[in-house]
Amino acid sequence: MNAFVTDKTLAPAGELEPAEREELLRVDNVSLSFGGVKAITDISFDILKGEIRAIIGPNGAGKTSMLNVINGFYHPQEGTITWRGKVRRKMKPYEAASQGIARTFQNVALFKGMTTLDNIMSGRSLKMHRNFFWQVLWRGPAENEEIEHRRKVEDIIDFLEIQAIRKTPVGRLPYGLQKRVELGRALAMEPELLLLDEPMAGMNLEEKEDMSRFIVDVNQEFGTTIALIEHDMGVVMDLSDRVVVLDYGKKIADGPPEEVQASQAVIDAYLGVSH
Amino acid sequence: MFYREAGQFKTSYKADQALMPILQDRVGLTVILLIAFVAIPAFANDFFLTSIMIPFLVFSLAAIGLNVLTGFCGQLSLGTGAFMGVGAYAAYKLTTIFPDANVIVMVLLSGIFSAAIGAVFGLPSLRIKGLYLAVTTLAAQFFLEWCFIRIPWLYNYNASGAIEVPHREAFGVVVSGAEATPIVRYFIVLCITVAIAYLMANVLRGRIGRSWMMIRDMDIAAELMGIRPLQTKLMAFAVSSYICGVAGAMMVFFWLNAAEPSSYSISLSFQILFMVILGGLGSLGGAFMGAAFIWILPVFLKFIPGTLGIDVAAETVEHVTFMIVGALIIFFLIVEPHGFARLWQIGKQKLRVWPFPY
Amino acid sequence: MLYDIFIDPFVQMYDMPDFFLQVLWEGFVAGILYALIALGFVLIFKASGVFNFAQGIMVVFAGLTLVGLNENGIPAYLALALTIVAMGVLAYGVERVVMRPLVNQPDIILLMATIGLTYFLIGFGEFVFGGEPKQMITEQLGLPTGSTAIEMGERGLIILQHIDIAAAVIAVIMVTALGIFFNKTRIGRALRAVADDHQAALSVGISLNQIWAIVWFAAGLVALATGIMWGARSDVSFALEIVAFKALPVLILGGFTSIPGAIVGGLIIGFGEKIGELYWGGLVGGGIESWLAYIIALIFLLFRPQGLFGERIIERI
Amino acid sequence: MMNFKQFALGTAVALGVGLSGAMTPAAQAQDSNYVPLLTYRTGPFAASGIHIANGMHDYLKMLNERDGGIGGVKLELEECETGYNAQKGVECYEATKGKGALVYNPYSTGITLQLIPKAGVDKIPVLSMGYGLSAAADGTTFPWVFNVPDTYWDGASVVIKYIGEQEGGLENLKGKKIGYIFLDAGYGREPIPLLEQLAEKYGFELLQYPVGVKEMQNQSSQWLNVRRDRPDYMVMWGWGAMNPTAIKEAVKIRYPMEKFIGVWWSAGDDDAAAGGEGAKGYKAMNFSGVGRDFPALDDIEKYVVGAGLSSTDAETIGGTLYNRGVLNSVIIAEGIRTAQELTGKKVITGEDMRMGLEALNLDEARLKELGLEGFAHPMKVTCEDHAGSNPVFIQEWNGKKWQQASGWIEPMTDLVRPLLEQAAAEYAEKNAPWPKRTEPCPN
Repeated sequence: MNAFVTDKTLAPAGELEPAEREELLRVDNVSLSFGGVKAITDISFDILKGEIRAIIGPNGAGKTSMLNVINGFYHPQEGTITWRGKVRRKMKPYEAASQGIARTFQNVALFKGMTTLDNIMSGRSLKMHRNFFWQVLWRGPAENEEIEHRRKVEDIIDFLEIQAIRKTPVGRLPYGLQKRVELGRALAMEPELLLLDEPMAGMNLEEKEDMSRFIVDVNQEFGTTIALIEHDMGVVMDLSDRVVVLDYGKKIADGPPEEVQASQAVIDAYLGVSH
Repeated sequence: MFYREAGQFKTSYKADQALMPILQDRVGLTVILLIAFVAIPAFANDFFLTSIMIPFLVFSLAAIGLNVLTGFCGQLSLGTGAFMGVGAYAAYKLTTIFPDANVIVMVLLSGIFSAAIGAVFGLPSLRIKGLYLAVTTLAAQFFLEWCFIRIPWLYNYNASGAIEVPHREAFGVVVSGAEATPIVRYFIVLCITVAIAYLMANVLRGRIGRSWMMIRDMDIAAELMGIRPLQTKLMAFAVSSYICGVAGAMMVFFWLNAAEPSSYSISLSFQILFMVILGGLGSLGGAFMGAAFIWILPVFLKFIPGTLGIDVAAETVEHVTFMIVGALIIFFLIVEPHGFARLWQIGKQKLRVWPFPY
Repeated sequence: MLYDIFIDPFVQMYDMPDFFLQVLWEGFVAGILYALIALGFVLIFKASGVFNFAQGIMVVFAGLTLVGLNENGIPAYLALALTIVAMGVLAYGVERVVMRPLVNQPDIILLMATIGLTYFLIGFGEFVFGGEPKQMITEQLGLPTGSTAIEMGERGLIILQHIDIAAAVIAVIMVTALGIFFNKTRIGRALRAVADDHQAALSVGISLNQIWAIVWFAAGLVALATGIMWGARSDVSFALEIVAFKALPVLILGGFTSIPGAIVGGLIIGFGEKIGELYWGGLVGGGIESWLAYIIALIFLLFRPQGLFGERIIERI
Repeated sequence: MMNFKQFALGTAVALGVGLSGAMTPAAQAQDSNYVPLLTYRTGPFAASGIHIANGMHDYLKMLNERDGGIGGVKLELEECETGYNAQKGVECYEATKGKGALVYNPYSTGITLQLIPKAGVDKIPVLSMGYGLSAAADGTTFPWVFNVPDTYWDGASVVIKYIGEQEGGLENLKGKKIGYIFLDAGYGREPIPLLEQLAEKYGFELLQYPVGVKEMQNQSSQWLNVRRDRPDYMVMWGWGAMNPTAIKEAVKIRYPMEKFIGVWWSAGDDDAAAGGEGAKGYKAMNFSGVGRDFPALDDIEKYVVGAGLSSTDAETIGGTLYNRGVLNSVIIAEGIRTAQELTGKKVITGEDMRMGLEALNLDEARLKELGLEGFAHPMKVTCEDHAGSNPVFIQEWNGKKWQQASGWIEPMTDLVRPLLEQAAAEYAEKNAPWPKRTEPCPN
């Protein structure tokens, strides 16, 4: 089971207290707008190494935009992002990926024409290096590299219990399984920071339980830092170490789940008190 | 019943990743290769070789080239004809500059030039997508065609404005020019096509092939997973153009013997695109099936009435051929938008359970 | 060299203003015709999302039907009416046989289907009316054929073909009529609803099939008008097909869904390629008209991927 | 990973379809002479091609109907549609050559170029009557290619000579501007070397206006350029849809039509008619009869068109391009007849046909015998000269039909011939090793 654990995880991070943890990513005063529409206004928060950080808020609060900013898909007009202690310059999404940020998507964004196996293998793209000429020949280095990564992918397939759909084109899978494959694809990248955009949207209770278990396992066994967006408050309260709450592009609360739950601003936002 | 994969257990990832994990497919391929390499040369006449097999193989290769770009990487191109032309003109220039070099090597090298030009015209693909990109590839088509006409250096200042394939020998046999026998030309075309098809199958099942399909299926997700869109797309453009270039060079060197700029016009681009779509986007085998259909059907329609002794005016045959091809394209798109390759898979599915469908 | 590129052309324009105006006029007329073809594309794309490659061929097909019927002894106006009927039948047939079974297929499949339709129409048109180019029955239709020369200073002359003027007038009438049709009629409103959102339109009880047949018919009428005008300028044959490709860069400039875009785009391409060819083409051996339009469109797209009138695209995931 | 095995089916399909296709060109009739006609009645060049095709077909068909063929042996005719497309042309060639084809008339410079190297290998002559590769007139280098009665270079020299006559002598061409508008393909470019040489010699300025194959029907830019440059004469090398469009555009810019001269391929009746009233005065070169006052044409009407064996109607007989097609078939028929006489065989082969064409001697007496007196200038092929550089006349459009407007004008053979030989040598060098002539000379 530990076959694809990176050796970056020295201590089981989950057992450390927040204060002792090293900061992985910090967002400072970030604002983002499209044309005249402000999607995010002056938001700051941090993500500590090894924690599960939830981002919640009503629809249209700017949660997904926030994730897009973190993995370099949107570029904020103002503010800075600090990644592992260094202020990040404006970067392309693929650069963020190569620094160890992986994600899943609100609406499943699998590669529909490919099988489950190929989808997860695609997560290994950054780790494979044989160039075109080796690939053309196949026999030898390219084949060996493929087999080596196939092993790791098979570990993930075992971990997520999706052996039976290994060779099925993902377009034919039910929604819940697609979400699971998507998680597998992100895991195959061996990320330091895993961004999950509504991993449990549209799932039934049983599926949610499975998914929650996978998330906790990933966090605890491999020490992967996770930032997740979720609407199911129960799940959020159970899973997360800390929660940041957004509303209309602004941060209205930040802290441990219990604290946030009690905050008046959050209750207002969810109940729709007029601004 | 006969096509069963059950019971064929793979004991290693290596075996599971083989090109043809299933025994029946391997047998089938062997039979086809035997027919192609032994039976056809032994029994076919000149007409069959020069007017059916050689063009079929050349077009199959071109369709594989376009399939890499459109079928696997999702970038629609209408400039295939021009990229084939670049290969043809490059091969012509190479073999007239180095008359003693092996012309087969020159044909293979010529693809590099079309790869470079393909990559240049692939640059806009970073910002332009879908049908808009298709229209911009028309810029490549018309611009390159204009170059073939207006840059006399490309055709060695021939008064005719056409490239005429010179007599060349390789390995002691005449391989190009009018004296080259159909059988020799057939073998060269067959070997190059089969070799490139095999090598492409390798690329497509590995990391690079996957990265193309990632761009095709969801370019944004691919980028967020570390795929560099520009590099990946340009590589697809280059590889695709390389293959098309080699196909274009073979077209003039081993099939037509001479080519005017109009040989590489927009209608060639469409012809290849039809082959790819009807054969099945994203399928190497489909490229062969599409090429067979689009090339052989009109030849068939053209010469059948004469053989049957029916006296039909030549132009009527031509008009009817156009109608039939057009109608069949629509028909097949309606019946199976994923092409012959999908029909073949469905067929295999049926074979798997035959004769007990339930 | 630099002088030839940057100064000489403008000196020429200044020296021969009558010629420059003539070039502008030719560009204008060419632009109008490109715009008309593009208009047919836009109509269909707006309503069904189909990139109708066959629009160029429909232009020839309409013209050919008109002339072919007339050749077989049918009086011009009756032939015109019959051609309109034929375009209606074509629209209905296309909707029934091609569009309906292919609904919800990816863009490229629909595009290919229209290319298949192109082949079919070429074969069918030539099968029925013969493959040789034909003369447009300009006079029989009551269209003007003469020309007017406007003198400008000494030796200066601008020649205006009456048919070109008629083309411009008809184009304006068509665009206005389409504008009224879209904005003032029930079907027009339904069309716009479909263009905005298929699902929503369906849910308020608009029949997509009916709408599609109507748009194809409208595009067929535009094609007929274009075919007459273009046929009068040269002749009617499927060789025109290649000129019809020019509508594609026009669409890129104007956007696939914008009627004003098609017109402005058409004029930009028309002016651009004529001026480019006549003042700069000579520097590289001429004939740059064959690709200039595409390069203009390509460069334009690099800076404004959404086209002239399109809105800025925000990518979402 | 499924992809490669689909390759399997692809080839299988190809084979199945293909093998049955391979059976196609099987039967070879032994009691007739087989003449394939590579024609085009579709595509952008159909306007011209249809008339040529009808003329070619109808004359040979008439021989079958009236005389029972040539020398008592029927002709087996087969049209193959090329659409002026080189690929399809080669396909037609491959499909028909196995049936014992005697000669090929590709009617496209592009297809001709593809067939020239094959002709010697497959032993089937190519007859490109008044088109194709000018250098092929050199029979020593190109024993298998015939381009009677004239090459394009002969034609170009005649045009300049005629213009010189109009100006009162070639020396008066100095300082004049002559515009050359041409189809931008091998065909239209062929005369340029000679025209350039003439321009240098006589001191006129040659202005070139290429018309791309795709732009044939949209020539407004070219003619705007003509308007700006104001050339004294315009010479046209056009074909298909290019001709009527050019004439219309010339009328449009009010170019003086009497100073506009086309090659013999820009001499179609429809071409000129497209210009309407304004086209009056347009001129073109010609070497085949004008009108239909020839007994042989009456026979065509009687035996072929009247009998419903042709795809045309009686009205088109006598058109310039129709007559051109007839002349082409006369040369084929005479070639076959000569070959039969030379070999004593009734059913001949491509090799015999080559000899027949090389010994072709179409003199006035023979033309009269054929019912075609005055239909063409007498022509004779020699082993060295496969074109003959025969005289050409100028015809003028009077608004309704063509009328002969000059006597026979001799080409400037002294200029053309060295150029031809030089070009032939260059061709042989570029296509080394070009086979030396081994065929015996029948004369």
